[in-house]
Amino acid sequence: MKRYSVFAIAREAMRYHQGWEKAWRSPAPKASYDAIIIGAGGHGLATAYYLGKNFGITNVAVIEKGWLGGGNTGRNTTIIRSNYLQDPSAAIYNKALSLYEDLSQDLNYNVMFSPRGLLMLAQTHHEVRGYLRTVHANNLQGVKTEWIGPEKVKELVPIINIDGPRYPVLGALYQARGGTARHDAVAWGYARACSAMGMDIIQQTEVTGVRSENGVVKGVETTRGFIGCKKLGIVVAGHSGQVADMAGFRLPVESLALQALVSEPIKPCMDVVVMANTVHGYMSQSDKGEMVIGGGTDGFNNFTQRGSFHHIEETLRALVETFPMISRLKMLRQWGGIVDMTGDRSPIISKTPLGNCFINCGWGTGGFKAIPGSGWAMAELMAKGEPGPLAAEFNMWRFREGQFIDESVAAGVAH
Amino acid sequence: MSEVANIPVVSALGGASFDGFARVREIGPLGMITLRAKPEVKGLSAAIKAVTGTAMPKQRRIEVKGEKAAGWMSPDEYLLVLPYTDVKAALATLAEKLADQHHLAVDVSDARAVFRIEGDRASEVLSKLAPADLAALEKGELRRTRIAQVAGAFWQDETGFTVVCFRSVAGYVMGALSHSAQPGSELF
Amino acid sequence: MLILECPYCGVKAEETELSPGGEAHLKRFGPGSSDEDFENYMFARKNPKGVHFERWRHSYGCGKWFLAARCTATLEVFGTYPAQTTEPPADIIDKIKAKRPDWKGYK
Amino acid sequence: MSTRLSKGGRLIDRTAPQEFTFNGKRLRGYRGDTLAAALLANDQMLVGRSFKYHRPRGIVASGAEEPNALVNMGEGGRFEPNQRTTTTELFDGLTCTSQNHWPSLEFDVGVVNNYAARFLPAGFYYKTFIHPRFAWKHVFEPVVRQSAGLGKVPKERDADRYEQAYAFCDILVVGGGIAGLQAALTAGRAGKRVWLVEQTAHWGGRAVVDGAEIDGQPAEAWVKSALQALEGMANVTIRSRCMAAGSYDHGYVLCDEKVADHTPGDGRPRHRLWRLRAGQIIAATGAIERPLSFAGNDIPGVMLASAVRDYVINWAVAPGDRTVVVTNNDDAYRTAIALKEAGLEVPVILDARASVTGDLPARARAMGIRVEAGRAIAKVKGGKRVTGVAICAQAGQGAVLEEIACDAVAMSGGWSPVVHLWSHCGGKLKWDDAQAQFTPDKARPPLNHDGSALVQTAGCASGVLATAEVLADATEAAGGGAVPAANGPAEAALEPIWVMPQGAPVQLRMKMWLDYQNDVKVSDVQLAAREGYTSVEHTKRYTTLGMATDQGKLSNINGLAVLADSLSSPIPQVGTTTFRPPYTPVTIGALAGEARGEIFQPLRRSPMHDWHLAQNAYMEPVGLWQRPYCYPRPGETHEQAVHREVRNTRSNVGLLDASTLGKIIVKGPDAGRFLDMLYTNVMSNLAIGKCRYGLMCNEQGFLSDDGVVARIDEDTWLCHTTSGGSDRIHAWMEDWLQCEWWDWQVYTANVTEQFAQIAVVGPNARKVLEKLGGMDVSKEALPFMTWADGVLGGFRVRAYRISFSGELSYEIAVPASEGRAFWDALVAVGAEFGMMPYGTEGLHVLRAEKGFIMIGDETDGTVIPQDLNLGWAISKKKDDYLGKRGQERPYLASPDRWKLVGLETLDGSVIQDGAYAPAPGFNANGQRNTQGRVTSTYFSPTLNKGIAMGLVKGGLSRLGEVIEMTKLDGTTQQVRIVDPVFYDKEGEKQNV
Repeated sequence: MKRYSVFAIAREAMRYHQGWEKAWRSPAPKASYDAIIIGAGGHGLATAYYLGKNFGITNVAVIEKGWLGGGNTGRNTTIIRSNYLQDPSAAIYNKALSLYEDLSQDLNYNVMFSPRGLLMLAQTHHEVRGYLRTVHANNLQGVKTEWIGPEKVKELVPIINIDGPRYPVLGALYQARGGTARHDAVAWGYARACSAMGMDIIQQTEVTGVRSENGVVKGVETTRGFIGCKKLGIVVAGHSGQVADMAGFRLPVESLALQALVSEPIKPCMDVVVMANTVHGYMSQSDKGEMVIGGGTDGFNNFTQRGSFHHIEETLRALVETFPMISRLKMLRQWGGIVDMTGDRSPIISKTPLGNCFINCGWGTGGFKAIPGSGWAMAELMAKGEPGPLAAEFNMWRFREGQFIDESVAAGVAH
Repeated sequence: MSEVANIPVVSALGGASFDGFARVREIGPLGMITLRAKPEVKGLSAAIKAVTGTAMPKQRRIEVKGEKAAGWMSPDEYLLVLPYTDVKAALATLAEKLADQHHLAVDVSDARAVFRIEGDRASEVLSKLAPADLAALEKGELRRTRIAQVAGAFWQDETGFTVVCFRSVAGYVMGALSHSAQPGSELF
Repeated sequence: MLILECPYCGVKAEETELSPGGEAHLKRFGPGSSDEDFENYMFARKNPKGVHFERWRHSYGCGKWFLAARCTATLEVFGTYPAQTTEPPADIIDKIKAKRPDWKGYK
Repeated sequence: MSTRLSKGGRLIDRTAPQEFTFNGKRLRGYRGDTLAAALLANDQMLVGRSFKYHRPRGIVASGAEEPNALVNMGEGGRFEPNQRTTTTELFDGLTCTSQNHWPSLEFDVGVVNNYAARFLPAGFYYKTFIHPRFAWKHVFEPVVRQSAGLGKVPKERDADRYEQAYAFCDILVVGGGIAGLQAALTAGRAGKRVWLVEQTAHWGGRAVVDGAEIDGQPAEAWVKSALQALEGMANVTIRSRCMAAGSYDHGYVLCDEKVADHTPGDGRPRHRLWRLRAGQIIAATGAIERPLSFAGNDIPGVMLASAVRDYVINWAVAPGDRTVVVTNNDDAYRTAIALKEAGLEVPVILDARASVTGDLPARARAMGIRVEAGRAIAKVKGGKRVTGVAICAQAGQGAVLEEIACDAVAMSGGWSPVVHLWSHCGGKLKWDDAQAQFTPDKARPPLNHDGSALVQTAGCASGVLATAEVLADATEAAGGGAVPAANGPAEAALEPIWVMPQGAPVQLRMKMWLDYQNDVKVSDVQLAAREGYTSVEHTKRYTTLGMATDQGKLSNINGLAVLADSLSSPIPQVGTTTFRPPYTPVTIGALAGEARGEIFQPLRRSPMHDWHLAQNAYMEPVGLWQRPYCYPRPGETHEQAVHREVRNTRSNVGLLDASTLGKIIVKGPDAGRFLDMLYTNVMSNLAIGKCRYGLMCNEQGFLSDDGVVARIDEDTWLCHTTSGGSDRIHAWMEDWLQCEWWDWQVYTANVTEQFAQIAVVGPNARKVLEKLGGMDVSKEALPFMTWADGVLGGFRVRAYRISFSGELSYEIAVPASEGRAFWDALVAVGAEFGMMPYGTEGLHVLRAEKGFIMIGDETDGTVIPQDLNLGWAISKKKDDYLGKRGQERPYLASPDRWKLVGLETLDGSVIQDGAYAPAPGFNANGQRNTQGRVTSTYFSPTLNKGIAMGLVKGGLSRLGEVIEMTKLDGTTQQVRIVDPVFYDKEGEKQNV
């Protein structure tokens, strides 16, 4: 893999950029691999990357039915934070954040991680108490967050209206290390690095069945024939239920539509990410200048990648109230993704009833920010056959035992 | 004071009104009873007749007779409308007529706010707020739906619409109706 | 923005008049049930990409819960029916089978 | 130069001149102009700068597809960035400025990017700015952000208002061209309920410009009569200035009507967002002309051929004196003919096709216009304005054959149907080789709720271009009927031309723009393909092709054709990106609609709401209610007010508006049995006249609500819920009754708002009520945990002897209509007993002093009653209740669960909200172990020290133990585990 740098660009510019090599190969599948990952989204690619990097397992295929990074990785609002309340969540999201901080250098691909700071507004006294609880918890978890007052909020976000008659801003949970990254670049950077390690990323190939013998996985049937494997990782987000069905087990997962939108671009006016959970909206400004806006999920199962428009309206009403200046911006584009929600809205990184078959799913609305940590933990699980500490509590049997990892308790939503 | 005094009864907004391209006004207080019973309950039809003087309403209908009315709210719920001061007696009548039948009759007069929207363009005011096909609304049809962000019900007569919502959100509904009725914002 | 006809009041309600309530025809398991039965009752969901049976409440209308057969991939609605039943009615099953010959059937 | 012609202009009213300013310059136009037309009429071809390279940008198009001509418009509360001048109607007093430059439009420092363009290819961000780590955030990103963005940031609150409206129809026809009109006529005559919407202020679309003949009359006359016919149909509604932004599932279509954009400040709503529900949608949305990719095709003065003739015919504006026409089809000859007819020069028509036949070229030749076949533009000359073109052979590599001076270029690369509304809900496309365009695949339409086709296309949107075919297609889409006759010239086939000349070397391809706004060139797409970004979505995202404010209306097809060529794949195999709403950007204010300010959200008011406000109460939101948090007196802080209210309630008497508490009547022969399932304890054996505290859990076993239940009569109970819980719990009850136990005879009714409920609390409470006079409220007549109906002060009341404070307390319910009067009566008689109102925070302190739990504080959705030492409220005798099975799961039954305790600091200070109790050691993830947390913490004015409740591992078995609690500064403090009942442990005060 030729390294990317300003010098490489200058060199290539001299020959009109005719010499750039492919970011990743498009190989035909081999007969078998040590490990197959189904799903070339951020989580699947990161799993493959850390299998290679941390465990030296590089005889790996990542099989993708569409184009890599084409699911939720390429559809989310790119928020990154780790100020979660519950210990297992804080651990894995903070691991992810730490990895994000060095990811551009690690992958030699600029994922434009922008630690611009993230605010979660408290607009009721109940929310204030919930976020204070999070700050106390984060301090013990080694996650640096702070509570800031309304004046500081206004200083960080000059366009905000903190004196709204209905929901004045009473303060905010602030994570200075939080921010955004360029979502596509995360998938592309991992894909390029995986390919460089000799892994095969096989796009436009759909898994149609999972073959097993004596309760142990043997490989997958695909639209390009059978591909054998010693270990199988299912990392397919909204379609987890379908693939799990092929592998012979059921999941506590439902697939729902989540929507987002961007405005037309304007000059920089907001340097931080703002989440307002009382009114169900969050907003940041992309490097292009678009205001990137997200809201809540639909309540019914849906695989169309289209959501219900009233959620967009609810979000925009709330944001116009909080940021009156956006009223005369224009919505440029709205879209939806399919999120996989578990019974406690926390993910599953787990062994499964099928031997040597592992699953990573249920990230709901919080998937993007977890990608590096999720891949790290999943790679450890697949390599060792047992979960490491990051994944241990995210096993799929916790529901039976009642050991929930519930983030909604602290007035927080998951995005 | 141990005997019941004559307490002035106030509606949620004290009869607020707004004159736009249609006239919006809060009316009431009106007497309202929620009556829950299955339609096949013996004596139900007679009980309703005794209280409102109307027939038992069929699905989605409201039977109106003067100041009184009986509306179909769901397969086992009726809304009885009558003068505010008649409610006590009406409840007693229902209790008597349905004594041995499984039913529930409660006074909800104070839990509601009632509006009238009047004028040629009255339907345009509601068209802005309710996701209901008003052109397909028949006279005497009771439509339960959403009015902007709250639950509401309405029916139409010769001079306009009667709109019912919860009392606590009367101010919100008045605000939404007034915004919608502003001169210059006629739809057609 | 779905339209579902409420089987109780006959209103073709739009989605904002309704509240979704998840998978239909779940059998409740209470005290005395096995861990597995209880877990399945509480958490395991069919989540099919295709024909699905689900609960809706006509919350801004008559307040009644009803059930709907709907395709989660195209959002086509095959029918709605009252909630007081433990299985989808035969006419709806027949209608789905006619429209989706590949459908594996309810259960 | 571009200028106003002395004659013509079918849309302008020369008797109504309009003044406007552009970058401070005072300019003139006419009513009927678009802003773009008026700018061109004033020779303002340069209108902005591009996104990345800050290259000069001129007007390219005449409609919604315009990528360049965006301006900052208006001032103050009516300032709006990124206004598209081609769709903005001119009005007198309009002000606008150009965008994305510094210091001025003519001289922009950012253009340095243009000179470095070679070093800034597609995706260059991903390959550089990687080291050092901090540099992206602190150095590169701010620079990138500052140079990106387009319009300026609005500063003020929007001065306009917006509204929304619902409408219903059988058939919605989108597009007011001849296809749309014909479809609407056909459907209207068939008696359907029809809506017809058109995004501009005018009807007739292209046909009236292009001079088609319909039913033996000019298109203009036919359109007029069609409109008259439609206006005469009661079943047809027509709307201009109304853009169908998106089609959504089951026939939901958003239409943005620009009611008063052209008459700002006239008091009407600025926009109205129609939420149409259509049985079927007919998209008669026309087609958009494609640019051609030749070097310098972005220089101001290079325009779409159709736009050039729009400006000439509609607005009598000549974009140039000498216009070179370059094309791969016959249609562009119409432009040459129109220019010539307007007395303007057309030095040459460059037709990339090897042979040129057809009626229109023949006409052009007959008019004396030079037509060159097989020719292409090698390069456009000029900087901020076209000065000429260099001509080459299309078949070659760009060797210049001739240079021709000109000041405008009209280009046409063919037409792309506007299929957005077809595609939004999943309609599929197919590639039409002959026309080189994606057209709707009518075999795979988007589906309606019943499985039928939701959308039909009509006319050019279907991919047919000839007038007669357009009308036939539109008639068929609308169900069939009489088709008007139409005549037009025979047109020869176009030849797909994706790069001009076909063998252009990279030096030329680097100057061929695909996306004008985002600066994406042919070479960028080719680079993406070379680097493996071969999916069309990858290419789009890697190069930003089609991601500008025009969403690729001009660039997408050209870009994917270049991509297909690079991959040696057929175009249909490459496919398109997903079409997403809206069709053109929609103002966010319109999407928020009326929901602003006072009616942003429903605000629930209790009957005493106005009294609280008059008393200067500090209100807090509780769900959608607003409740008094406290009633500060002049000079008092909120904290001081709360302390005063608590002390007064403990020593005299307090008054609380408890109207928001949920009240649900449950009645029927099976009501007791039902409540026994709903609550953890037994309610069926509650005696008539008595009250009992109850807990409700969800099926998981977690505590979800609590409240006092009163038995009213033999088969009637009244259940109190929390303030936030009434609707949720009522729905919960109905869910079980309707869906699980539908054979049980139980009815419920939510009567929360029927009553004003007022708590009279404190040692003087009884005296206050006795002073009011009426029913016997003595301990004997109305003991603790009972209720009675009666009369107080002349009011019919129901009085409950229940207490959430530990004091002697009555909660008194009166009809809501009498609530305020009753409250006033209490206030009047209470004065002599020292009565003061108290708010929700006082309520919290009072209950915490008494060790009462609060749903939402002690519970958070993961707490079971057993955790809160509420085992006494869980029946051991019952086989079943909702939540019982869930509570039997191992983790919930574990002895290690954190349990409720009281907590006190050693020095009397207040424990911080949300504090955790660390335990020794760290877990496997390096996080500090914990053993508990605080759930409620207050300063107790009664005890004059901090008190708290919390959940701690081991619970009350650790009474007296001292543990650490965290502080926000990172330190900890010592706290002692104590009994959670801090005040009146024996309950003597409430039971007097």
